[in-house]
Amino acid sequence: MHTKKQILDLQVIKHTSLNDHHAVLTCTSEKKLPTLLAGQFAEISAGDTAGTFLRRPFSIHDYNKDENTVSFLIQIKGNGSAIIGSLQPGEYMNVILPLGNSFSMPAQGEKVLLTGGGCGVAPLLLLAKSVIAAGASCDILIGARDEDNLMETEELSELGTLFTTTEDGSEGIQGFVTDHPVMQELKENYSKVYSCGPDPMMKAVATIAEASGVDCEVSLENTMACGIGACLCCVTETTEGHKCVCTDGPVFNSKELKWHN
Amino acid sequence: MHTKKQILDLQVIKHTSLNDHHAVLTCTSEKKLPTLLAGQFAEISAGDTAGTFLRRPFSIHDYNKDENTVSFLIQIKGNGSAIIGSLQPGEYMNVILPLGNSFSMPAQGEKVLLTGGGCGVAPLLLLAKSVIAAGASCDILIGARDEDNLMETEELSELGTLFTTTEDGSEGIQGFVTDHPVMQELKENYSKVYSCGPDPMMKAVATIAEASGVDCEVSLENTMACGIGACLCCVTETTEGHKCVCTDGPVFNSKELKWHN
Amino acid sequence: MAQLNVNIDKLKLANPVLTASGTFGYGFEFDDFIDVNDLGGIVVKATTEEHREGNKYPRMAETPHGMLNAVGLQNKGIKYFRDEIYPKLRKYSTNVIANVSGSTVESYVAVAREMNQLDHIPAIELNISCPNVKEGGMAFGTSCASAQEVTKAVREVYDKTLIVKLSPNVTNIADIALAVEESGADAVSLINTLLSMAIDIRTQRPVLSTITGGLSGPAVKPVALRMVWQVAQAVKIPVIGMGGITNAEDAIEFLLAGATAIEVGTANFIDPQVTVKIINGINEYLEHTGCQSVNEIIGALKTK
Amino acid sequence: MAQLNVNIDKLKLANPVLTASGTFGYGFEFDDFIDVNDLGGIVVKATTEEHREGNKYPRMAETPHGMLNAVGLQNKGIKYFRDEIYPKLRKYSTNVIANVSGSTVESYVAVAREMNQLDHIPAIELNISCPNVKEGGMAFGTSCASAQEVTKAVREVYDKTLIVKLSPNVTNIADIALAVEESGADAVSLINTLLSMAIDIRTQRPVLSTITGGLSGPAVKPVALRMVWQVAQAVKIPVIGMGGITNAEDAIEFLLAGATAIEVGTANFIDPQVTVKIINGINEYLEHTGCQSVNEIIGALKTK
Ligand SMILES: Cc1cc2nc3c(=O)[nH]c(=O)nc-3n(C[C@H](O)[C@H](O)[C@H](O)COP(=O)(O)OP(=O)(O)OC[C@H]3O[C@@H](n4cnc5c(N)ncnc54)[C@H](O)[C@@H]3O)c2cc1C
Ligand SMILES: Cc1cc2nc3c(=O)[nH]c(=O)nc-3n(C[C@H](O)[C@H](O)[C@H](O)COP(=O)(O)OP(=O)(O)OC[C@H]3O[C@@H](n4cnc5c(N)ncnc54)[C@H](O)[C@@H]3O)c2cc1C
Ligand SMILES: Cc1cc2nc3c(=O)[nH]c(=O)nc-3n(C[C@H](O)[C@H](O)[C@H](O)COP(=O)(O)O)c2cc1C
Ligand SMILES: Cc1cc2nc3c(=O)[nH]c(=O)nc-3n(C[C@H](O)[C@H](O)[C@H](O)COP(=O)(O)O)c2cc1C
Ligand code: FES
Ligand code: FES
Repeated sequence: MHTKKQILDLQVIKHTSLNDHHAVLTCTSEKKLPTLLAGQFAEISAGDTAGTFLRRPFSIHDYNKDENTVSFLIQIKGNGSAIIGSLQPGEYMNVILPLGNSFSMPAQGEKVLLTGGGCGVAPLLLLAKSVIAAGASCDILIGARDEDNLMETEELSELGTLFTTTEDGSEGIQGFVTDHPVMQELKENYSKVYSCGPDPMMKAVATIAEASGVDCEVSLENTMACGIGACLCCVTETTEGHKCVCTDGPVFNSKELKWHN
Repeated sequence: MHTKKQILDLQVIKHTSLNDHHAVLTCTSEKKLPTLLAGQFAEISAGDTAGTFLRRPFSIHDYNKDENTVSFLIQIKGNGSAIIGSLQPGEYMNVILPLGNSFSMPAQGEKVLLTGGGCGVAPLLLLAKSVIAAGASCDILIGARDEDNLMETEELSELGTLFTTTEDGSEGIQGFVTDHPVMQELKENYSKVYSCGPDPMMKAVATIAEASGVDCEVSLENTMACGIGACLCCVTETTEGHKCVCTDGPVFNSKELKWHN
Repeated sequence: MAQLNVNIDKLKLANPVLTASGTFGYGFEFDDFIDVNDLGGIVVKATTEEHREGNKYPRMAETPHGMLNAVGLQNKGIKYFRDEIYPKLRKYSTNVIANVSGSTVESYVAVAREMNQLDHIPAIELNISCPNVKEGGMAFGTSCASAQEVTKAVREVYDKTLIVKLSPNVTNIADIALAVEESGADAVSLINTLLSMAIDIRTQRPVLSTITGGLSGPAVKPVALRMVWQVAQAVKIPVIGMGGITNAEDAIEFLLAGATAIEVGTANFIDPQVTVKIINGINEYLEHTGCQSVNEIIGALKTK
Repeated sequence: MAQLNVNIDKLKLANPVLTASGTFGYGFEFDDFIDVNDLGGIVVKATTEEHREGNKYPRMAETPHGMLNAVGLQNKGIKYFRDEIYPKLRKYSTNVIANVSGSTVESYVAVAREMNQLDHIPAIELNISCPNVKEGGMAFGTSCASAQEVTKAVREVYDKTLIVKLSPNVTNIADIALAVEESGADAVSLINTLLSMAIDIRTQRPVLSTITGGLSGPAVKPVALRMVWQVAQAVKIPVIGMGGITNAEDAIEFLLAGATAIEVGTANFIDPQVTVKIINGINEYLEHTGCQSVNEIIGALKTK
């Protein structure tokens, strides 16, 4: 089923600052939002200012059909994310959505593990909600540099058991997500692992999952010019050659990928 | 006497909308403003947005030494002036000032005529004040398309007798400033004429002034990249060859100029 | 409504707005946003003789009002195009133009010969100007002799409208344009991307996997416009202009400079509906200036 | 504080930051904003044999992140420079480099010969790349033969550091660089402006009085960086890089690509203090990356 992509002016209705370089923007639209799936993303315009004339891709963080709202978790990295991430209630952003494929849903009754690193938690909120809506359940494992960068913990802990790791040990287990005990018994507890975060983290998670014989879906990032499959700038190496992260992804089964080093 | 040019962040303290495409911005500075003379200008940054990475030149509209304020009359033409002209109280603009030469002052007791067309009234307010401060007096003749585009009439009428023309006759004499009766008796009434406005208007005023044997000073515009004499982009043809409007001008004695057609 | 139709050789365009190869996929990618048939035509992504994986990633970098790309002609080759893509392209009633690329004269000829058989492809754009392939590509477009050689060879096997796409990375683009005109080109299109580079100072590495790439977008517009004007002065065949066109004003600049039609590239990424807005904007300009037809402004630049 | 000093032939620069000719006047214009002696050196505006009025106005147009200029080497000629300007330039303790322009080999030689006599001018930059003069200028920089001819002729009369400034409007800039290296140049600087154009669609006229002009500013940076990298790979003499440098990051990109020093042009118009900020930014980068000297990053780009 193809959902028609739309260009919309979204109005920010809530700006929640998570820490000094992350914010969640909740937005609404005059027009009805198209159905948005976990793992999909939007191409957001930062306006035509210095060095940001191309759009920037951001995952769908949350989507509420009844309230007609969508939210994004924005990490402030450069100019573009700074402009988008500082939009205030009442202000508008121009977006194209929905873009990309989505995470595949577990069967009813299955239990899955969601793993996220840093702002890789962005797509996990809607993913957890969707897993539950599909009649499955999940545990959630997120890691970050420190306590301050563990984000959306309250929201996530309502959707499944939340495990955390921090590199400095300020919260949860000290180390990377792969150092967490739940990663040692994947096969025993989960039918599938989902992962979103920095490449090395996803790679490490996928390696363990593959070794344990558990399916692993990862959500990739790449530099994108169009987000709609027109420019071929966002390819990743797969077992079937170059594929576009924006249309063939951003979600891939880890076995499809030839991870770069 | 050379006043050192400064780069300053000015804070807008008042935004007065004159009509739908003109505003006066009154600004102050934490640092003491340098002395600003009538006819001088500032190079104002519009930020690094689409098509406005170079600064824009605007005349000093008013300057109050005691209150440490400077104001600009901004006509909204393109992107740059739209950005600058919509700055609100509390917002900042980065400026370089003072730039350019200035109008020469009449001797004590003399009476002069100030003529302005459209947003060419911009430098006339401070000029009228300076003329009075120099112990001379002035009449002021301004013209515009229509009543709505006759600007700063109240302020100006406090500084001298104000005459007006409009092309559509909605206020004052119908026609151009040169159609006004005061232009017929220049020699009789004035020791000097000053003019700022569109080229054709300044040219017409200067032609009458020269024919009447009255000195005429005009304030030119030109496309400027630097405003400080470094790029040589802003030349005008004079009897002594190309001169820079930004440093040799913007004020020229009309006799120096070889007006272009 | 002013008359917007123009002719490029035998090719009849309902309006002068085309899309630039490599920036508009095969058109399908834009079906959600516009009716592709509203355009004068589309130039689809490059086709080469063989399947090409293209360059490694990263393939993209943003620069001040420009973007670098190093796609490297990724495509599945002419056979796949003919068998799998072409049938789907038949749904469009507007002109579908193929962009033909290669690394040897023979490979250009092989693709052109196949394209000649495809009824629904009324024209090809011969890409002798791609800076992102090691062998051939741009090299053909940087000397008169090689541009001539490949144009002549393709002309022999291709009967329909032959557009040759020129490289801006040359000392005198008008000379190359004259050379391909002489060799039988029915039109020229320009510019392809400017060979460029970006460096990530944190990693001290080039941003692109290929070190250098091609610059496109608003930044190149002034260079493109100059070249279109120079070429339009030099040749008698129609000129298709492109490079940084982002709105109707930009498009009109190219038409005034002598382009009979224009292609929109990078701007499609920012606004997938931009092409239709440009068509409307050109119409408004013509009505505003009292022109009956777009032909009245083509090459109408006043330089005296 | 890291060591910022670099050498260009016999020329010792306290840091690699110079100003680009035609964008910094004679330095005096910036005395209010910075201490000019803080810079590695300044390249003052072009000097020709005779007085030149330059082109008619308009001479400037803004484009997306770029500007077009058509100044046309306005200056009062070498005699005026020697008698009136040079004495004032003596107040600077930093390197004052003259930009030498002309329209015939003889006129370049005439200016270079005079410059050779001026103690306080330790180097000249031979401008064989100005796109804004009808005769000569850029033409010299667009073929190896003519670039070689003028460089050789000037080399014969000029004993101090001879920098040749290259035109980007060529197919292969490395070839031209090699040609001038062979002809005795001590260094090359690049890029001059890209030949470009802008049109006012309201008047249907070119914005510039000269129809075409030279593009500079951030828009050209990716092209400039690619050319500097290509030339640095090709020649043994030092390369001075420029084109769109606006901040320390940009400058560092050029140093990594192989430039021994850089020139800042258009950015001076936006921020007259930018050069000093760039020097500070380079120092911070070096300290941050643990380099003792700027020489450690020159040409340090990792491409493997
Ligand atoms: C499918 C997808 C989903 C994403 N979802 C989120 C999300 O939910 N939340 C979030 O905070 N970020 C997300 N990102 C990353 C986000 O797009 C980049 O952080 C953002 O584009 C940076 O823009 P900038 O202007 O702030 O930084 P820039 O100044 O452009 O660059 C800063 C740094 O970020 C890198 N970068 C720039 N663009 C991209 C890009 N498109 N992809 C990856 N790296 C880039 C640059 O190489 C540079 O090192 C996602 C990326 C993709 C591809
Ligand atoms: C010394 C001087 C003093 C000035 N004082 C005032 C003033 O007090 N109030 C005021 O409203 N305007 C003044 N101007 C004109 C003002 O600088 C321009 O209107 C402004 O730069 C336009 O910028 P923009 O981005 O809005 O328009 P753009 O989009 O850049 O251009 C819109 C139109 O304005 C023209 N233009 C652009 N830049 C200039 C320029 N530097 N000079 C002349 N025309 C230009 C363009 O050719 C174009 O036709 C002055 C100009 C000069 C040279
Ligand atoms: C991502 C990308 C891919 C491109 N691929 C091709 C191509 O396959 N064949 C071709 O002739 N030109 C290709 N080009 C060049 C464009 O068709 C066009 O000539 C150039 O981008 C200038 O136009 P623009 O500034 O409007 O984008 C590509 C450009 C981009 C940005
Ligand atoms: C207004 C202006 C005038 C210039 N005049 C000269 C000149 O006289 N001689 C010269 O060699 N280059 C001249 N240039 C080119 C610059 O020195 C420099 O090569 C070019 O602008 C690229 O650098 P930038 O992008 O940092 O400005 C001029 C550039 C500008 C913008
Ligand atoms: S970003 Fe253009 S194809 Fe993926
Ligand atoms: S604007 Fe640069 S010299 Fe006048």
